[in-house]
Amino acid sequence: MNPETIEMVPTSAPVLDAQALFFAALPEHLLLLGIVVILILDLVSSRPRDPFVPALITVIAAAGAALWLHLTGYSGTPFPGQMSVGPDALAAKAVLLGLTVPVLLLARQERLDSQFAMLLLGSLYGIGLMLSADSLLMLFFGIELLSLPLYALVVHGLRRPESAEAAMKYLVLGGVGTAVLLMGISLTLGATGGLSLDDFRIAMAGDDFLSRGAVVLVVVAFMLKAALVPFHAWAPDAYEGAGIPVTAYMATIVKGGVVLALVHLFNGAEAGVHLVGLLIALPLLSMVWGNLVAMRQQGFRRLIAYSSIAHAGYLFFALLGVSEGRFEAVAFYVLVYGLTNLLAFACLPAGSDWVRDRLDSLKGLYYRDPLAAILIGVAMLSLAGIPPFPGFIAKFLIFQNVMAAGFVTVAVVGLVASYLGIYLYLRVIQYMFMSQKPEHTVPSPAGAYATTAAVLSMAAVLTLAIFPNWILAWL
Amino acid sequence: MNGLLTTLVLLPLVGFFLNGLFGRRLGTGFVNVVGVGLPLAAFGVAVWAWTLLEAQGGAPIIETVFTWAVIGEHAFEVSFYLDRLSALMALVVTGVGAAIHIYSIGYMKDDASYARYFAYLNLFLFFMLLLVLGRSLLVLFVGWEGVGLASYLLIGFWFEDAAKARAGRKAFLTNRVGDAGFLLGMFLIFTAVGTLEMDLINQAFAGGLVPVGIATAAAILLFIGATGKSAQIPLHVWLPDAMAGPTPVSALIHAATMVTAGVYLIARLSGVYLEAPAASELIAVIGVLTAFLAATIALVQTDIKKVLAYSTISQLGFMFLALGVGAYGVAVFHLFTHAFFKAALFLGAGSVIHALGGEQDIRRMGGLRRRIPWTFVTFAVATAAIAGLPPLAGFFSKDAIIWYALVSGAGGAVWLWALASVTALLTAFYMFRLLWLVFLGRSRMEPEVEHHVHESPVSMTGVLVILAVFSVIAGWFAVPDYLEPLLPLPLVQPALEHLHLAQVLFAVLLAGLGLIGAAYLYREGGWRARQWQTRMQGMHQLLMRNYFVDELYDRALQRPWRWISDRVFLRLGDRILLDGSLHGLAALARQGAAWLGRVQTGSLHWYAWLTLLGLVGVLLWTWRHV
Amino acid sequence: MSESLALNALLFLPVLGGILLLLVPAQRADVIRGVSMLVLLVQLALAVWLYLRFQSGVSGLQFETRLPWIPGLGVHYHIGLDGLNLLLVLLAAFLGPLVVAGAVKSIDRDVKLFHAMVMFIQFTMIGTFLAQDLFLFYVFWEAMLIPMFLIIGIWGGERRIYATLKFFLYTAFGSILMLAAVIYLGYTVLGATGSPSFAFTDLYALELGLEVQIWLLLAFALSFAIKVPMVPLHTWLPDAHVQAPTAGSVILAGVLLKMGTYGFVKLGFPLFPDATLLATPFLMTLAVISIIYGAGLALVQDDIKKIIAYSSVSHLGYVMLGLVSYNLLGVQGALIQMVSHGLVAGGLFLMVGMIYERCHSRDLAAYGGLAKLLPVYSVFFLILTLAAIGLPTTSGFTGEFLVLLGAFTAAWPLYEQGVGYPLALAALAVLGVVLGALYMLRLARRLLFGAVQTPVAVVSDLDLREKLILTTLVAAIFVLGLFPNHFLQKTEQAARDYQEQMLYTPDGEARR
Amino acid sequence: MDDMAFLLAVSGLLFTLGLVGVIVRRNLLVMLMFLELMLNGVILSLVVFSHQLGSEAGGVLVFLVFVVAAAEIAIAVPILLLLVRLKRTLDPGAYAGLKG
Repeated sequence: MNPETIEMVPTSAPVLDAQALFFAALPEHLLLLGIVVILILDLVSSRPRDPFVPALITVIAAAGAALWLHLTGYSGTPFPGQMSVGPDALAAKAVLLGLTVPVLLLARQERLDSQFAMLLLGSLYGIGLMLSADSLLMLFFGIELLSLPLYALVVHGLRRPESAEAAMKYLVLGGVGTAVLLMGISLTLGATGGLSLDDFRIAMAGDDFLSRGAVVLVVVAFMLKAALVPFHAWAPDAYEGAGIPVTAYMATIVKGGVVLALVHLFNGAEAGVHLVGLLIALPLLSMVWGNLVAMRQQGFRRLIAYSSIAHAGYLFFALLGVSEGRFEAVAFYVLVYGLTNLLAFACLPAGSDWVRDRLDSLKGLYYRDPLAAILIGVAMLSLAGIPPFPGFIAKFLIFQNVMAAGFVTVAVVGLVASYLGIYLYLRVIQYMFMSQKPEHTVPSPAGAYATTAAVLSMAAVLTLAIFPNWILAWL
Repeated sequence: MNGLLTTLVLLPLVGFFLNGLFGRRLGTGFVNVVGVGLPLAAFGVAVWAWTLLEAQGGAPIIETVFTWAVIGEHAFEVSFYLDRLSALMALVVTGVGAAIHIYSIGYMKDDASYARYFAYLNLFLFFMLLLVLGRSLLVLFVGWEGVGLASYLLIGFWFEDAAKARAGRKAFLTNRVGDAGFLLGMFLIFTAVGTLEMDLINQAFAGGLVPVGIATAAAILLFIGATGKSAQIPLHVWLPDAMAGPTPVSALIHAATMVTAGVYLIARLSGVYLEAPAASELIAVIGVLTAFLAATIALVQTDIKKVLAYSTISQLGFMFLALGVGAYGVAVFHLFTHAFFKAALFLGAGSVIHALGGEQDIRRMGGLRRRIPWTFVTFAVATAAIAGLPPLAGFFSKDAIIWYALVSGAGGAVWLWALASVTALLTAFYMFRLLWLVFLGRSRMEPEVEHHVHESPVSMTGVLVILAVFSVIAGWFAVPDYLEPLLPLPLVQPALEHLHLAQVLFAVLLAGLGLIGAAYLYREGGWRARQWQTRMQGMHQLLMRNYFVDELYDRALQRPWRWISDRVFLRLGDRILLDGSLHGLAALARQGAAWLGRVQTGSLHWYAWLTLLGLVGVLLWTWRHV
Repeated sequence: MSESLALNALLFLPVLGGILLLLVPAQRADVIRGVSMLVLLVQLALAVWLYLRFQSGVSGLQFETRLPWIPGLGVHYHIGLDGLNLLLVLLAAFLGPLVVAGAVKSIDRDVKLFHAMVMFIQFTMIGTFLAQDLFLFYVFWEAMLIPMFLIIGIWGGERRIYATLKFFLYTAFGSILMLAAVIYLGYTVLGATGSPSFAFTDLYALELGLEVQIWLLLAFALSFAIKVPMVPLHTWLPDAHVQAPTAGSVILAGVLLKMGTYGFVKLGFPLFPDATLLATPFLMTLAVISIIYGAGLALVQDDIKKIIAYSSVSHLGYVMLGLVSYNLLGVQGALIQMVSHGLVAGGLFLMVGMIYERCHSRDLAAYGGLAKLLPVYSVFFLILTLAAIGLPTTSGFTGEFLVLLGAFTAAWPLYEQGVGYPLALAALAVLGVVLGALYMLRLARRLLFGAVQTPVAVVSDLDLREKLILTTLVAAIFVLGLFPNHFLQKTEQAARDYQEQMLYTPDGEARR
Repeated sequence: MDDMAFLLAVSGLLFTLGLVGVIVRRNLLVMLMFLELMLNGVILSLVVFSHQLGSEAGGVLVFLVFVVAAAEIAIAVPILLLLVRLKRTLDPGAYAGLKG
């Protein structure tokens, strides 16, 4: 049925609006449906069966639903005070769910059993909740729903003993994060007497002991989830410990979801002076830290981990000041950043998990598999923010926002910090193109699914490079 | 008739291209026809043009070829300008040039790169004509640089010998220094009067609208250019080395024509110099000093060509002296006569070297007058001419210069006259010394050299004869009066009017003294000369080594510049300061990365600590003042 | 209309070529070369045609194309020709085929990738010149690094990694600050006019405060000065040149460096005239220092490529000197000098490459007396040397003469007002002429003259291909030296407008 | 209201204690317990606030926290089992394979 009609319904009414409930949370419902289907398939069949197709259909359907709702300009409040859906939320969901498609393909390339699929869909459900949360309670619930499956995903499959270690570290620190978030929420309650996001924004405006503490604790919790220095410690280990698809998922969709959720949380509210200091200092610190340490990494996942720490810095920069175009900037950045990362992951040469991870295995890749080398090169340059690749436009948008918010010097410093990142990406290209062509050139093509993922991402990247306007106008 | 001057200029260029591109393949005959025929044709055209000029009573012929550039309101045109001065120059250049081309046929007969030689020679002729016929300073400068290039190529003609190549480079660079001055002078004049056409410049300056300061500055700057080209102090050092080139080249470029370009420039811009008395004075001083010092050096040289080279410098000094005292016509007159007898001398020397199979040291010559009579006679005539024995060419021109040095209303002075006279004496002396040591006395040649001595072919001796004849008669043309309307002679201080006859006699006397002195010192095997030499060893060394000017320049300019470039620019600047700081930053980044990387110890406890620290820090920051 | 189509075609031809190359199998080197050659020749033809169609004496853009690209940011795809970029586009298009022809022997591996990169860089360089929208300009400007990075890094000499990273990081640092300035400008336009825009025209119209101008000028100038390169930001150049393959050096010296000077004359100075006028003494000094410093360094090098690299530093100093004279003579001279240097330095690098292909040594000490061994080679080398020295009738003279004359005429009035240093600097620059002759003649002497000596026994003289390449170059050099007027007429109006922009405010009163 | 303040202080104390415990203890299980302790601190504060404000939102959240805590443990324990199976120790210091 046509959601336009639903908009007529006064959403402020305390009565539970079934239609709104159906439409507003349609993507989440679809995800849930997918989980159930896979579960049932798993139950009915004796032998483990491949959940790839249902999972893929689910994700595409969910993304499609979000996109459709967004295009129809839908907005509704199925659960007043707890949950409401606006265009931004839908767009964000569409972006993140869309990014999941290559992840699934990657996972299929590795090994994709039903647990994996269900955990993935579950954490996606959490993201969905975060983005449409209207109260801290719901937000907290979403974050947990996002994180808990992740702990399991990191250890899932247990390719190396390190996986368990990684999961353990992630779990403990994540737990600390949860606690901090809760403390922040409870202080918000204490400061403002409510748990709705508006209350939180009031607290942001507030200047007393409690509200300051509340706001800062919540923000710190988000920083921890998005791996900002000095709350980043878990990220490199967790990323390295997890399997490549999981790493890709964490580096792109989870990070993006967290940041988008924070944008959703701040939405329009001015960060108080005490917060601005942090929002300047810690992102800058992350950029420098991440970019520098990434230079000396020998493992690809660790390199991506540190680079993602730096990128988290850029993303958090967008929270400075209030300006329209902030959401567009962040969403665009998340999309581009995610695509390029996935592109890189998808093109990694086949082989054992451990071999794939080592940068040395990229040496002379161009001479073994030119296409893969070129695609990875594109990804790297885009991550470095070199035009004509979309990473540049994303970076441009972010820093334009920072300047528009009046933080000119900060923007300049940030750009210089981002300069530090160029070398580490060039290093990868240098490995692939400029190191000695190995004698025995064993052509090691990545598998069909990975290639599909690569081609999909590449197509998207090129589109974003040539017609960034399509996305920007849509967001 | 239109296009005449253009043809005149382009003829040698055609020769250059034909010889340069096809000469090697098409052989000697072709090279001779093109390489010699075209200069002769050019000479013919020059004569024709001259007759046309005279037919219209000396009114300048202007011929515009094309517009090089138009920028804003300034148009830089390539156009030729023929008046009596440039006509005279063109005649000398093409005439002497053609003669020397003919001479070269014999001289270069068995050289491997015969065609290349004639190509270069034609190229030189082209640029030289560009220089003398150009109407604007720009065209003149093009020729100016071009002849420099040609001389660079010809000095280094036998480039396998690194020393010769180096000599060419030295000539080019020394000239470049002068050219820098030339350029600045040109710019200054351009800013002052807004044009580069020399006739207009002269008019503008003659109008007296230009402040004296600018006139003086411009005059001096251009003169710097002239010192480079005409080997005057302090830029004279390249000419002696330039003798590394083939002898006909020395005759054409480094005696008769190119080196006189400076003289021509200043005569051409006399309008400017008339407005700049201070500059003129400077020129006179430099000129007379150059003349004197070069002459002293020439006294002791033992290389036949070096002697002639220094005498050239000295004679050019005379010309500049004349220019300095405002007697432009006289300077050109000396230029004119000098072209003939100096060419004759060089070619004679060439003939001697040719006869002796490459021997150039006059200490191993002597007694050649019977063996190569034609060369001897012509050489003797030319010597007499340069020494200033009447009624030969040198007598008239040089005497006029010395006279004006004394009496000119525009800066004539007794000391100039005195020094000039002494120089004249020295000139006579060293020239006769040369004559004596080469042709007279007893032979000092190695036997097998002596055995092969032979007179040069007619193509060479013929040219010698022609030039000798002109060395005799050239003085009989009253060039100064011919140029009077163009280059007015300075008015004579009336008080000294009556001394003219005395001065003439005195000059002849000096020439005679030189002759006798040389004869006295060098007859009977020249033991007296050797005695003197041993008596004044230090002096002799000083002169032999050209007052150590080369060493001075090397120590004062070249080495310091190399040192600065190497130590300061390269080692300190590029390597230590710039790249050093760059690498420092890179190392810093690497080090920082290492430190930060060490934070990631892998210990969960430490991670928790980090988180705690972060949390505490953040909270403290937030609550720093509630 | 058709012209503007042609202009777009000119810009995008290399992209088409690249796509064509993808279709060719990698081992068919000859086909790949043929295709690239063909594409670039067509491009050259288009460039020449547009040059001829270009109307002199008309201010502003010609053959303009303006389409919205990212309306949200006010970014347009906006290209066009004007007097400032006309000659440079022509130069780039002219050198393209020569690069491909010159690489026939020297590039023997990964031919396909190499030619794709040549196409790429051709696209980005010409795009940089044509762009009339700051965002677009920046995109091209920065994208150019990628192909150059690969060209040096893959086909370069033994220390190529160091060189190419140095090149990339050095240049990228400048660009980062420029990016900051770009963002700031776009956001200022938004503040001023209410709608975001990066069009040069809108940016010129901005009335920026002096302090802002200074900061922005610093950002732009840093990036441009690195590219030029001006002392003391030049140290990437020798390494890049020495390590790059011949083709790379040719592109680098021929066109790439001009992007810096072009950036100054098109953007850096006119956008921030007041700040520039304030900085003029500084810029002049730097320019003259570059002239002398480069000449000095070139004198003490023994690596032939290094000598030419440093000579570039020196020659581009003249360009900068001409640009900051704000004087028709000087600016016109600078424009000519850019092209001239492109031809001369490009040619010299080609010739070094040719001798390197034969003897595999760039060490001056290993050579001598080539004039005996390779007469044809030596003739061409000597001509290029003389052009580099700036001997009359060569393009080098046209450029240097006009630049120096311009600098002098601009400095003289100041001198009469009692400000002496510009005149002194101009005079110093004239002395640079001597120093230039010093090192170039040293190079010629050591290489061509003296006793015959080469690293290898038998050396063959130039073949037909090489002769053709060099003949075209030398012909161009002499055309520019003897008949510059045609070119000058095309650029005159642009030079005038530049002068206007610099010396007068939009409403016509004199600055400073 | 001072007992309110007191209770809040206690909750803060519990929270900090938990965090410090997580840091200092060298046994993963104990660390997890301290993690729970932190949550308890939060819960206490929540209770206090909701009582103070008479709002039930806090109460709801409290129960949510219980659930989440349980879930965390539910995931944590298997991971610990894996670790023990690998190295037969619960000292997190032993698990520092990932670093740099």
